Amino acid sequence: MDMAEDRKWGMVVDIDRCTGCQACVIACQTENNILLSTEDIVQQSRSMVWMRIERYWEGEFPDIKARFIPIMCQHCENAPCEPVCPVYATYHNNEGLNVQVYNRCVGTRYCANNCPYSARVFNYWERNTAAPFMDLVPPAQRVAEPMNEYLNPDVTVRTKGIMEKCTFCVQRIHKVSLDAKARGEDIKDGDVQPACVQACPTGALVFGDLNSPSSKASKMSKDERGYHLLEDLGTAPSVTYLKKVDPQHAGTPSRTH
Amino acid sequence: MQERRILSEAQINQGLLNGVLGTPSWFWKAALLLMTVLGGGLTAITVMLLFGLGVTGLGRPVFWGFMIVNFVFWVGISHAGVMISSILRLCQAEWRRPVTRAAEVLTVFSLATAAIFPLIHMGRMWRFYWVFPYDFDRMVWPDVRSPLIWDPSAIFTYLTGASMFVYMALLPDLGILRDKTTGWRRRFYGALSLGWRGNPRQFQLQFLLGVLLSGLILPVFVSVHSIVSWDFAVSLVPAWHATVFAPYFVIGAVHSGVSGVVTMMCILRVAFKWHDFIRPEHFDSLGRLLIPVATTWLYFFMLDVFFGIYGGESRELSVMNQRVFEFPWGLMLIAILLMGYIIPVSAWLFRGVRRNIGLMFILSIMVNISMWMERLWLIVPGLQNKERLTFDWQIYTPGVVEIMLVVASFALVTFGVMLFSKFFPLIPVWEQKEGQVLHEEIQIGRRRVPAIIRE
Amino acid sequence: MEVSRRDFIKITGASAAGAVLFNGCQVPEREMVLESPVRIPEDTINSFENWYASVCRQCGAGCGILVRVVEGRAKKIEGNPDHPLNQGKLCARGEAGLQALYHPDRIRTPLRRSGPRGSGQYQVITWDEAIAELVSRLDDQAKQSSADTVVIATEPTHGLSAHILNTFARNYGATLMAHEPLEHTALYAAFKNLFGQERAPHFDIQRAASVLSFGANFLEPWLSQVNYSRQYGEFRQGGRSRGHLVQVEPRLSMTAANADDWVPINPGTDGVLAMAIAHVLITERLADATAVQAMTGGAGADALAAFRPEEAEKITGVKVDKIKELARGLAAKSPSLVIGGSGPAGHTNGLFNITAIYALNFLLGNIGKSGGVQFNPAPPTPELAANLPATPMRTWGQLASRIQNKQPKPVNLLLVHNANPLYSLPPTLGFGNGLKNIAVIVSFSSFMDETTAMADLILPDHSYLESWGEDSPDPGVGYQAVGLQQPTVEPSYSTRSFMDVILALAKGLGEKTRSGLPWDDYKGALEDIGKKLFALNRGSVRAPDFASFWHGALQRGGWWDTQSSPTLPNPRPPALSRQMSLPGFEGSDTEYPFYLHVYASNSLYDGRGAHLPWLQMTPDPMTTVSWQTWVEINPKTASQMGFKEGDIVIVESPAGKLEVPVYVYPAIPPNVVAIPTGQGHSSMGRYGERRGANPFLILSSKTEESTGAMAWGATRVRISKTGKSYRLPKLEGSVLAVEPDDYKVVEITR
Amino acid sequence: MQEHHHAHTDPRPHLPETPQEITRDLLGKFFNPRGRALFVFAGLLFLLGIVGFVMRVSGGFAHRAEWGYYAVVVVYLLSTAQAAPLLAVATRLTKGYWRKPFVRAAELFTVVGVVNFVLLLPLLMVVPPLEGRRTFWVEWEGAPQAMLFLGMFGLVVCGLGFLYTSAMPDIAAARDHAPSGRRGLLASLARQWVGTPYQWRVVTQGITYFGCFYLMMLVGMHFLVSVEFAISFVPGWRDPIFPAFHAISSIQAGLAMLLVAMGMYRYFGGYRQYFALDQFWNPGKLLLAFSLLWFYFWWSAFIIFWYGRTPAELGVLETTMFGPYKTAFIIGFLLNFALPVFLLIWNPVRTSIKGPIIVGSIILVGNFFDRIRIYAASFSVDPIGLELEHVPAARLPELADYLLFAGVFGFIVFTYMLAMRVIPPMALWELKEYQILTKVRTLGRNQVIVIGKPE
Repeated sequence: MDMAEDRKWGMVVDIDRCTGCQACVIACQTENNILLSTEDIVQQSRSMVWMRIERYWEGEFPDIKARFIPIMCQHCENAPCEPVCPVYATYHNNEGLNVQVYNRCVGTRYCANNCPYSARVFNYWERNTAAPFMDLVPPAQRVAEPMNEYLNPDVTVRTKGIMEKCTFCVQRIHKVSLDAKARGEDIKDGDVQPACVQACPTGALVFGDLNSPSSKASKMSKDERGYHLLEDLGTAPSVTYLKKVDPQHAGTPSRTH
Repeated sequence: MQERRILSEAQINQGLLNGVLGTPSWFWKAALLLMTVLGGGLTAITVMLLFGLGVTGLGRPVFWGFMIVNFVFWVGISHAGVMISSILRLCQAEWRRPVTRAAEVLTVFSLATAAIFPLIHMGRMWRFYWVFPYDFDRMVWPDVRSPLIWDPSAIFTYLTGASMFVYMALLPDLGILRDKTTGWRRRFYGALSLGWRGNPRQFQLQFLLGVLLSGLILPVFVSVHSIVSWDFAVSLVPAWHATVFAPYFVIGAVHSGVSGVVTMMCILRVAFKWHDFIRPEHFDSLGRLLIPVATTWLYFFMLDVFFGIYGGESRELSVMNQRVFEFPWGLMLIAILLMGYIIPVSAWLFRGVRRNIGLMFILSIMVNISMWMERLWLIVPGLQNKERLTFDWQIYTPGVVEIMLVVASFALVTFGVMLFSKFFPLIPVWEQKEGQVLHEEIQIGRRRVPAIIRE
Repeated sequence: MEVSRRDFIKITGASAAGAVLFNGCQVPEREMVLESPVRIPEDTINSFENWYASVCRQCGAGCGILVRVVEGRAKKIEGNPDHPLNQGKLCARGEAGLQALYHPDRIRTPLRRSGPRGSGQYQVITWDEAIAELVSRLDDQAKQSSADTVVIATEPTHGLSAHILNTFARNYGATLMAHEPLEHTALYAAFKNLFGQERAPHFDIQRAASVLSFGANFLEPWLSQVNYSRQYGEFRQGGRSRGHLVQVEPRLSMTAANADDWVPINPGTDGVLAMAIAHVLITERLADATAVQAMTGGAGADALAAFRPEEAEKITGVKVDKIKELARGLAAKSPSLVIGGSGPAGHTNGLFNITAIYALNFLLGNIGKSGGVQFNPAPPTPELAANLPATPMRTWGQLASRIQNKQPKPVNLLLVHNANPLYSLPPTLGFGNGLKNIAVIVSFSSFMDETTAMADLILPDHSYLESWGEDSPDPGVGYQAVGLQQPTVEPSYSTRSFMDVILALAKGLGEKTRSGLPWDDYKGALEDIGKKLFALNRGSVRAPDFASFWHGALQRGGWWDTQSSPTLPNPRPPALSRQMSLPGFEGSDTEYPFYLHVYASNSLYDGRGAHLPWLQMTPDPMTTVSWQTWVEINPKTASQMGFKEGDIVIVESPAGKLEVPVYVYPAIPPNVVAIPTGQGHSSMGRYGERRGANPFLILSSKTEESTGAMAWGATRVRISKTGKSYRLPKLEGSVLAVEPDDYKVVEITR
Repeated sequence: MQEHHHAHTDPRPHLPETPQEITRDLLGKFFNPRGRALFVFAGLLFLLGIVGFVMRVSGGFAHRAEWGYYAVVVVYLLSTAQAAPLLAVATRLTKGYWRKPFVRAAELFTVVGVVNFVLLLPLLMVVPPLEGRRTFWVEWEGAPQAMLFLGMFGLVVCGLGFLYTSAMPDIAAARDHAPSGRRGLLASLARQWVGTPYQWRVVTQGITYFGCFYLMMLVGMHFLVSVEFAISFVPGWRDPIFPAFHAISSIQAGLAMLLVAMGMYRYFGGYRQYFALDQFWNPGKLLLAFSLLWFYFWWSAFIIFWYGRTPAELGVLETTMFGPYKTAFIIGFLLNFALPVFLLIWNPVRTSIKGPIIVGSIILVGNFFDRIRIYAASFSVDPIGLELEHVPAARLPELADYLLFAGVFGFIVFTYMLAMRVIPPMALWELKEYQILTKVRTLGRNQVIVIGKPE
């Protein structure tokens, strides 16, 4: 990408809009060929989710609240996961993305340890049902033919032993920018929409180029409700969260500012 | 040195080479047992290869577990050899002589074993060589910023150094063996001994080499475990991100390593009936050496704990809280302190204990159990309560595969040392003789005071 | 336009280039060296894709979808930005539609039972045989003038398909019934009474200043989830002042979790609360005077004497101050909107509840207002206006008994499509036991659900991504809109669309049956409707000739006319009932201490999604549990009874018992336990069957008094230990997720 | 056997032939010491120091930043003079035969502690209240002051006890040979020492215990000082290894201090024959080791902060290393690590007499700058909150500070020389023992020195 150097993709998550409906989670699943989190995988706390909605309780019955927050890879400017990878399987590309290179990954899982957001998921299990001894795995725990028909041809199917994480749907970004280039235009704001953003019914997710002042994302990221997750670690995330609004809430002061 | 019996060279040869020239009755039984355990380990690895690491107890966010703990533990043990051989050699500690070889061999095998674990622990272990600067079809070099690149370089340097150490110290004995054996073994030892004749020049060269290697290997010795510790310390994981880790790990390594040597000496003394060579006085000195080592370890341990709670940052506190008050970590902490310091050190204060082989055996085992737990206690809780996203906190329980591998690792080291003992003497014959030659006593009034020759 | 060499490689010969790079036979440009491994899979190959507009059938809402098709395979379902209902958005269930299409356990050919019933032994037959057999059987019944022994059971439907079904049934003389477990009968009855409309009104949430919801889980699967969620987003941060949402409900549902205020209430007493609010509104002169006049017959507050807040507090458990606060809040924040949902409706006094709730809108003057309750015009053509509402459970009960004791007439032939009564009707009705008395059961399902497993003849339907269809959404969007469903991929198997089969049957059964159904296939029927729309010559798609109109309509996913100003009803305020009606429950509160609160699973809904692994793995928003059924118990109760998470307990009602693992749920009253629907299939494909438990099995057969709708809130249960335990598959970690005080994950402001 | 033998034929001190001669010679030197000019000069500087001290105190305790350099002085005394005795302790515990001539020289430094104790007191008034800042003592107000006070007090007491016990026999000897004028004081100090076996056992035991306690107290004191005066002043500084680094660098400086002192003894004190190569190149080796350790401990902290890259940690690096006090840090780094190591790795330097002395003096300067970059910086942080708001600007010392700097020399040298005039500056009995325990034997063709090592 020629004009890519001055581009920095980022997302804004309006927690006040998010209802926790999980549409983004499944949209992500369908777009990115993520291994199905079968029952035992979930039980082993290895859910294959690039995007998860965390639910936090506050108070006690009857004065109890539940808070939802969608958490995906924050594509940190100063990403703790990057320097620790011995094989450059994850690095920062020139569009501000923290990209994961599957075929470089050897699965040391160091990046995942060092990710404060636990945004990275690891392929603990063999997913190829044709692999030897896989018939020992009960059918309900396998993705059987012809379900491979819906796999997205633009996204690698990861094998066992590989780390993966949210890519901001890099394949969509590049498709759009190639098309734009073919048309000889620049990418318009809103042209690129990761699956989660596209699906989100309440419009809680906004994606765009943070470097272009006109883009909706960059405008919203300057909102006074904006804050970054675990800001004090200095990871400089590309994802901005907009605080939940709660008239009843005293608004506990937080350490980030 | 009251227990020393002056032995003839023949007696020394005969006594020290009994394991090599003849085979003790227990040898094959032990070998068989160990090999079955190793078989178990191999099966475990195969299963991991086939189904993926899912067969372990790891998950999200606890991505590292028993295997890494075990890796750290064995790297720790491997610090015994250099500690004993090189440092004591430089300090001209007389009592080191019978201990050196065994310690060095232990170093080599434990380090080799340790090196296996990060490899099989990788998601795609068949790609392990990608961490080496080899880029052919990938067209990308390893990232030198990653501690996982520092690791292999440090470990393999150390492994090379330690092996050279063993070999260098082995030369004179190889000469003896060559002269004492026939047939293929003679040719074998002959080739290895590099034409050793034992003339003064050779001895002096060999001595110089020893001093030189000792000096050169010391930085490696320190760096290895420091780098291992940085695997953890440079990350942002709470309770890992502590500056004290490097020296803390190193001294802990020496603590467990030297204790490991003690255990081994006890076994050798009994197994090979080496009562004349491995004598209470040696355990005495090892015990005395262990007291300051253990104390320094405790000092760093305390520093780590203090600064864990210092400042009351929730991310650190939650981990420390879990480590102290939650099952099983709380009990583990007590066990670590009791078995790692309080019981053994207070026991070692008494000369009687230090010279009691049975007690020393038990104590040294105790220390290493606690050191293994200490590594677990250090590594896992930080991952379990990573950061303040309490939603993601998870408990780690090891899988059968992991436990099998840990057991197998112990078998592997023992087996390696056994195999070594079948081909080479575990106590350097020449050092024994040298020690006997250099042994001196001085008459002061009515007392005879043991003395050393100022080299 | 200028395309550099590299782009050329990327766009066309990318895979080849990638291979070359990967083998490293050449040293490529720097960027490629560093990025090639990233770019090869994701970025350099961009598949050539087609997008087809269609309609989602994962639930009744009828959202518009776009299907991404690459090389004849559907790859992704997204919302259709053009469609007025969901405007490009979609829910989890809609996204998961792909798996319904490519499910390994789809029924791939017509089948005839070869073994005993329920044995699952079938033989493959051709479509001609299948149709012929069915026609002959129907013909026999007709000849024996016992056409009324034929029952056709489908899901509730409307529009053209409803028209065809109605006509067919009428012509042939068969009984036509629609089944939906969580039926909206009472709700629609209330709409009819209050607004004089068959169709659901349009709730203009996005423009409302305050919303008071009585158990209406409009952010979850209820009526039109995506539409309501989209409006909710605007309602919160749409630029105008932030709307205020209050949720009245026994359990903190996902909707309640998003409310600014959650008011726990005793199950089934919502109506009383609504009346109490009305009482406050009237006494404090906050209500529309004329409405008050009309609704109380001039009596004013005295008419509602029975519902004084003090009285209401005793019954509902909601404090007097709270009641007043709610009333004043509504009055203060106008336009306001009061909606009631399945919770209050699913009780023996459901109609009373719902009526009382929606009546508040009259008092608050929300009717027809922007930001209030708006009405939907009738669809543009009579065919599209046709409607086949859910048959109340009471009627199903009657059918069951008729089947069982063949009185007044037996049922000889049962045709089932997209309905699974065997799964979702309470066993106490005896429907299941009766099946043996039915000579032939024909299923059109594409999956082996419980009912299909008992079928003698299976004529598998297309997946909705393979077939034609149409939907004018109900609830609608306030103006006329028709969504068009078209095949996006070639049918994978030898299946046939249900409507085509019906038309084929009609054809085979002769002129009488065929009258009014002139078409050979559903596509033809659809095009006729298209012609009528074309003739209107208004709305979103206009064209010189029909062909281009039709293509335009299909391309945009339908036809709608925002300007359509058909006559909307202007309902007169109803008279408020003066005496209260309280819910009845099965099981005494001494014997069965807990209310059982059954709610619709966010992903599996009423169980129709259980066969899709993606929906199975979707974490429940509140508990984050997936692949399982659980019973939610208040922490205090749990600790008193010695339950902890994962303990498997027996939940027993007068009707039956279930074994379910416990989830300790901090936001549910101590005397209520909640179980989600959806699981517990005995047969639903490899991913759906034999997991979790089916709460319908322990529901009493109590019905809503006046409408006969299923009262799924009217059951009480008791709970006992089994001693067994099980690790709940959940996304949530090992501790109850509560944020540390000195560092909030979800930061909150006023 | 080792290569430097032909360089120096006999590295040992040339002691007088008989014990009696040793006594006579040394006591002679004791009763009429040299260096009166230095003594007076040091006294003057001492007074200057007092003036600076008074100025500081009269300046009030309100502004913590002003006390930065004062703290530097206190900590510097703690790190150099008060650490010097450690070598006496360590070598005693490890039975280093080359210790004999300088143990007393080392022990005498304990008296400087008395001065430092007084200097510490005003500093206690500067410690800010606990609330609103990171600290160990959760809400135990006044704890830091109390602990520091007790710590320093205990340290000084242990030190004096250590000195007194080990000097007891010599004081007695001096008493017996003293001219009438000086007998009184010595007699009162020596009590009824006649050298019965029991008294000897008391002395040897006392030396061990006081020694060990002194060691522990010193390490503890370094912990307290580094935490209370540095770490807890800089928000976000969570650095477990810092106290250890502090102790290590202090031991290094103490060693340097001792080497310089020995140099004075040899060249100006008239003890030339007692301080031979042995007494310089053995400490030289240690100095090399500790210079390396200095870097190791500094680096272990640095890499963690630098790799972690969290704002808090970068703030700490900025404050104490690469910010306003850059120069001080660089000088300290060069003089404490780079230069010493570079010099000492050369055998000609290390195995010489002047070499270690020069390196020692370099390190004494370096340590001073190192303390500046730590304490001047941490004291100038204001306000002390939970997060570092801005990196404080550099402060230059004021007149009072310069007077104190001058005073440092006086504090050390004056008090030391004062003590030399009361207590024999050479350990007579140790030297005699040494004389008895060394023999020359012939082994094979060459002469070797044999040293007895009583158990």
